[in-house]
Amino acid sequence: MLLQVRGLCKRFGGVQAVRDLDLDVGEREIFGLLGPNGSGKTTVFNLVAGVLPADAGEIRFRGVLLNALPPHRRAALGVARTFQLVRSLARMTVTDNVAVGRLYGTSPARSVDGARREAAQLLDLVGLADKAGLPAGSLNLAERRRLEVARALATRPRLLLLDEPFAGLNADEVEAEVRLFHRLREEGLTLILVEHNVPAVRALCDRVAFLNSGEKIAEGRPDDVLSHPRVVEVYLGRPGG
Amino acid sequence: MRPALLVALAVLACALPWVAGEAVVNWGLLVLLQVVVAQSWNLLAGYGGQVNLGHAAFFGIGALVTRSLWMGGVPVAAALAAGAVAAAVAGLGIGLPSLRLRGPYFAIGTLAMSEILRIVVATTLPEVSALPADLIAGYRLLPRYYLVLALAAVSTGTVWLVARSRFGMGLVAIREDEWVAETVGVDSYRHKLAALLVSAALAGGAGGAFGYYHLSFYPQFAFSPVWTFDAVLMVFLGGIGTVWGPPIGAAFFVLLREALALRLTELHVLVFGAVFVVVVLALPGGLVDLLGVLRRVRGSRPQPA
Amino acid sequence: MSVPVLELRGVEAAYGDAQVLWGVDWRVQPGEVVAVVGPNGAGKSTTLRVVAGLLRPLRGEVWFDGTRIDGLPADAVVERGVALVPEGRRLFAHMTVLENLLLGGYATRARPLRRRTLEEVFHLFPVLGERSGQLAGTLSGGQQQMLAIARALMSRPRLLLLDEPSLGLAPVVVQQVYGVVARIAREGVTVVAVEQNVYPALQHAARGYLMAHGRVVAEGPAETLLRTALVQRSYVGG
Amino acid sequence: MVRTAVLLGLAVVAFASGSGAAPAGVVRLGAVIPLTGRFASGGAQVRAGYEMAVEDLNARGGVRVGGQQLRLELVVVDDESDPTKTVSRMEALAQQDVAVYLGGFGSDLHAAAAAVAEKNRTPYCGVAFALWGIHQRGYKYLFSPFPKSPEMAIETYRMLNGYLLQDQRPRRVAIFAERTDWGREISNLWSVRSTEFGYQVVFRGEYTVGTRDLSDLILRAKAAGAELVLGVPTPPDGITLVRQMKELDFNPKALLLIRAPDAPAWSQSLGRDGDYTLLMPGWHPGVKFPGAADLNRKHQERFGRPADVLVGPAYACVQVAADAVQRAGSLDRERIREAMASTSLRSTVVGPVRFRPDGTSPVTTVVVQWQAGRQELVWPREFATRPLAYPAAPWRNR
Amino acid sequence: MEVWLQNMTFGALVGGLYGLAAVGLALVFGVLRMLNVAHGELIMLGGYATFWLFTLWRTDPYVSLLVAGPALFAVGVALYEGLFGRLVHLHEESKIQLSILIGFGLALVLHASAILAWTADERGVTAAYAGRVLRAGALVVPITRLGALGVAFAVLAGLHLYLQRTDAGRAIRATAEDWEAASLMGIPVRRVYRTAFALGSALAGVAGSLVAVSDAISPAIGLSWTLKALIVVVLAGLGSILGTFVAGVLLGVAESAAAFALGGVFREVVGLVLFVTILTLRPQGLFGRGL
Repeated sequence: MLLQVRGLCKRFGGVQAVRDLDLDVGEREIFGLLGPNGSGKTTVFNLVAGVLPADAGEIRFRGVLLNALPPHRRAALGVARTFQLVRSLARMTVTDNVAVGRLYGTSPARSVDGARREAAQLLDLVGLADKAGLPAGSLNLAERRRLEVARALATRPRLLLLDEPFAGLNADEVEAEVRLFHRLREEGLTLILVEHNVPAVRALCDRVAFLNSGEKIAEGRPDDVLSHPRVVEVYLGRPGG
Repeated sequence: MRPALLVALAVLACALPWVAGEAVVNWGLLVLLQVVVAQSWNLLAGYGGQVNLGHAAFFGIGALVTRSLWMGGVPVAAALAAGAVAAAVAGLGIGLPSLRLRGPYFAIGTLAMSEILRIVVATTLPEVSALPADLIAGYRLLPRYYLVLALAAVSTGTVWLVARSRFGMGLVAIREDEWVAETVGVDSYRHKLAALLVSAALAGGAGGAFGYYHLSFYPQFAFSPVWTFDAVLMVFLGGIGTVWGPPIGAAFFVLLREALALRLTELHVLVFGAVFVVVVLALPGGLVDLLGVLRRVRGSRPQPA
Repeated sequence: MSVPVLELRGVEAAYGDAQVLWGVDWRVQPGEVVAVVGPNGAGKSTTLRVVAGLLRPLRGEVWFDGTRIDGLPADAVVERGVALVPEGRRLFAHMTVLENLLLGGYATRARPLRRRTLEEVFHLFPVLGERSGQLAGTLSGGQQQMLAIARALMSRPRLLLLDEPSLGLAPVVVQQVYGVVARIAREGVTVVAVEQNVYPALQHAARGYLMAHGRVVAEGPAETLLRTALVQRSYVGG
Repeated sequence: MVRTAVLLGLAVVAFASGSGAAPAGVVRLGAVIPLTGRFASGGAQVRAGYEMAVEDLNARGGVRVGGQQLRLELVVVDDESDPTKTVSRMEALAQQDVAVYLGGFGSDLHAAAAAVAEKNRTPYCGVAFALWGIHQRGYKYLFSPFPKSPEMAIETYRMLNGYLLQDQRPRRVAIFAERTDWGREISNLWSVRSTEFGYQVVFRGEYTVGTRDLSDLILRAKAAGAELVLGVPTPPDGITLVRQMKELDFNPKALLLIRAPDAPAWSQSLGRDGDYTLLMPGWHPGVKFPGAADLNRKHQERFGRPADVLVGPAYACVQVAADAVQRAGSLDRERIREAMASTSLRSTVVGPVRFRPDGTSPVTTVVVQWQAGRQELVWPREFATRPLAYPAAPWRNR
Repeated sequence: MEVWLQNMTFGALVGGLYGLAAVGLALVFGVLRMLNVAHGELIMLGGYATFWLFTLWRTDPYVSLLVAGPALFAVGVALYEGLFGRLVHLHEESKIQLSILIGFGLALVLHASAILAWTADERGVTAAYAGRVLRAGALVVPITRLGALGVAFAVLAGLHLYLQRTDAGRAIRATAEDWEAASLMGIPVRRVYRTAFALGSALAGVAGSLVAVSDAISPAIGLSWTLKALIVVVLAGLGSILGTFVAGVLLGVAESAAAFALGGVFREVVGLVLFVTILTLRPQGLFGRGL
């Protein structure tokens, strides 16, 4: 198993955001985390990426216990992420946003110039090559989402956590992203994504887990989970939505 | 900045003592000293995004240690190095707790710590630190000037290098968004601490040079928050997070003030304040923008037929 | 046709150097519920910001109820009877529900009637009455959206602009929100709702605009527009 | 943009066109004085003294150097109460052929300035600082016709014993020392000298300059039964001290504060509570030295009151400098220094002036007292404009 | 024990002034996101207003508050229209930066002008009743200082009520939280900015009057008051008017206790150490809700 989560708990004040969660994600898997707003999906990401400390439970990545490691150490081990509300380094250029990732992460580039060259290739991959010299703050939302993916990829991760990668994208853009994620998996990456976009999840994920109020209520193949009666009840509100 | 211009400036700076009188060299020294203080502050604030309002503490420690050692007979180079190291150690002492604070809390927290240091120094060392008559008899401005010139070059070079390095990219990433920086693998705490240490060491060097330069001052004076505030003003005025903004800001700040002081006995502070406000409103991006403006004006001028 | 309550003629707008609207034309008749749909970056929210006075257009005209309002500051637009429920709701999180509502009725034209409006709003949203002393930031997402709409109603608008009212809400809650919108419309308030998700918006609107790349690319009855949108494959439905 | 470029251009031009060497026929005196910042109130008095002295001397034909009558020219530069600026501005003056430096105000600034003068081998005449320690560093160019701490400490007790019978004297002494080198110096001297005049220091407390609450010192001194309070507060600290003494109902028989009550604003700020306060400002317009009456008259014309207490010593500084230049017979700074060291003036506005090897001068140390809102000279007795008012009335009876 | 109590009482009285000096700064920063480093100079102007009213017409210093406050309100309006208002359209970081620079220049201009206008002498106002005390057992409470504390408290309570209970006050709070949303409520944001800036200045004026009564004023006092106010603002944390006042009082008490226990020279050190300690334990300040 690449990522192994056992008995994970997180509480904010009086709210139990994640409750006794177990997850297993294998190498080169694309795994989806579903659930209504406030079900704890993003909190799981924050716990795995290390920006929040867990109250209880274990997170193991390739057998290494992550719990006590700060986020940058996890990044060096190969955990990368994007953010639900996109966060770009606004006053750095698009190239440098990616180059930073290349200079840190699992196998850092030797020089800044080298990192920038490699960044240019990644920008090609996500289709931002023509914006390379602009400050990241001037991009629109969809472009910034792609920039985030490029930046995460630049760290040469083994596990990529994608927080609502399709939010705000149109059909063509979603399709392009889906193709990109398939390609990344072929190159050996494991992906975990939090997503509302049901068709995209169906098209992309090997397995999904469904969270409600911090608890996992279903896990399995997307079609099975999405037709699970409790899932239908809490999430879709009406059948076939 | 254009290399030719840079070389011209360097030649001018090196030749200054041979073409100008003592007073002009003295102004040059003050400008360069402020360049070091401003650059060292700029490194942490402009690149790392950490507004340190306790910078004077490092300057003061550098001045205190260097001067005590030097007046005690240690060669000035060694004393200066000791001063810079002492300032860096103080940076560690101040940085370890305070770098966990964010934004304005870091700013005011560091201000408070440097004020603590200033009051302690004022209390324990109230005696003036004046050079004895025999040292004054052998005092020469020239080595002081070149020392400060070298420090200004080193500090500006450091900022230039940092701006182009992996370390600098990491720092800027932290400035822009610390969470993001962490998640791509930047150890933000160590980066900030390293930047703080370099910043402190440079400020300590500046303080050491001040201790070597000044004939007679009260030790607490080198800890005055005014050193910090001047640095902040010069960096903001010149252009924060740029390599050339702080030197331009320092030159403008020091020279305009001195020029006015010699010409307008009563009104110079008033006029300086007013000119300062006008310049800030006219160039909100910093004096460094003026370089761009001049370049554009030159570029757009029609060529004579 | 009668005088439109809102009319945009060739509106162009930019953020800094980047132009995002390239000649937008809208005509909204009194009492209509109009949906504006389109992918992200189409300029829907920007158009609303122009109407509300948060952004000054580069070119073009905005007419409200027969007077030109482009270039007026936001507070003056509110005084004329236009209320915007902004994207992300933008509640005053550290203030109570009641305070948020009172601020909604800050406009001079609404203030004398504030007590009465408040009663009406509490009638429309009973949950807000129950929680009037609670800090707005502690409400649930759906309640926050209700409060945002209620706050806008406090200014007694004749035109209500909604920016992404269903964003981030579970489908059940979206139904509730649009139920309220329908009731508001029945009271005679004209409603323009901007949505990325075609279904909820077009289900509840009679007519709509489809925008893309800073322009209106299609307009018409909701049914037709829904098909157009799907044919143009601008969406994968939610 | 254009406006800014023009402004910057003007600044550069203004800077480049620096005023150069002194014109012929002029003896230039350079004074770096705090006119802004925390020492500005003292600086203003010093400046007035210099200006009036230069006017008077020029009206009498200036100074005679090598058979030529030269006019005195005073160049005043503000140092903003900042010792780094003192240094740079003194260097700028050095470039302008200054024959003699005149000092500013405040020991920080004097310390910096005296060292620059020493380095530039230019005689420096400064008043308005009582710090004795600075004279013990072997400086050759530093001269100060102003009473120093050792004299002040002795005269404090001499004055009391001169006025009061054995059984009236305020024997129990409290010293409130500000934490500065001067505060320490004089508080040690007050302690050391107390026993030989029959006094006992019952409380010594230190505080930092600029404090807003001195109640801890006052309460302790009161508890120790102090009858005489001595201190060297800055003006704001002095005002705070008097107010809090009143509030805490601490009524020593005598209160002597050096520096804070010097300013005419003292009684304006404190009203009757400022009365009875003793001070040792270094000079008083009531002294009957030659020229003092004249100075008072002119000061009255210009400022509406007799000369302030620092105006006299500053005036004397110019007298000393002019005399030294005249005797040197040249504008050579070394020769002026030699001449100044051998000064023997019998008639300045501060009385006879000659210098000891350390640059201090045995000038008359006066004690002044605020009485009915006026500064009255009470010591030495032969000049006294009023006798000592003692004991101080309790606060509530004023 | 009584001496301790006496000492603490003095500390609290001084601290009330710290709190009042800080509130104006906090209000301006909270609403406009501008740091007016010339705040201390505005305090100085308030002090001179009271001083001259007292000197020329024997106006009671507590009455002169009614002049100093409105006068500084007008000064605030002028400063906003002439200088600070030009920054409101900038984004937050530039706004803070440029407001510091403008405040610095302004502080120099005000300092130099004050010297030209009124000389650099230290001044104070001593009313006929100054120095009188109330007694509670062995404890003495000077009435001028008690009055200062009372006025400070009354002004702040009034401000608190204004901000909590009136439409104009709520508009200020709403603007502080989200100016764009506020403008969508029909709140004229620029007018609110101007009002808030002028209110901050008026509070400085009132503080200045009280400084003239219980402390001393001179053209040079600005920086030290700005620094003190800054520390109190951060100690309290943003977002609470009364919290700022309480933090000021606490700082005053802590300083006095320190001075008494450890000697006068440690007064400010202990205040600062306390400050740093609280900051590391509670980074959002004593009463703040974080930034």
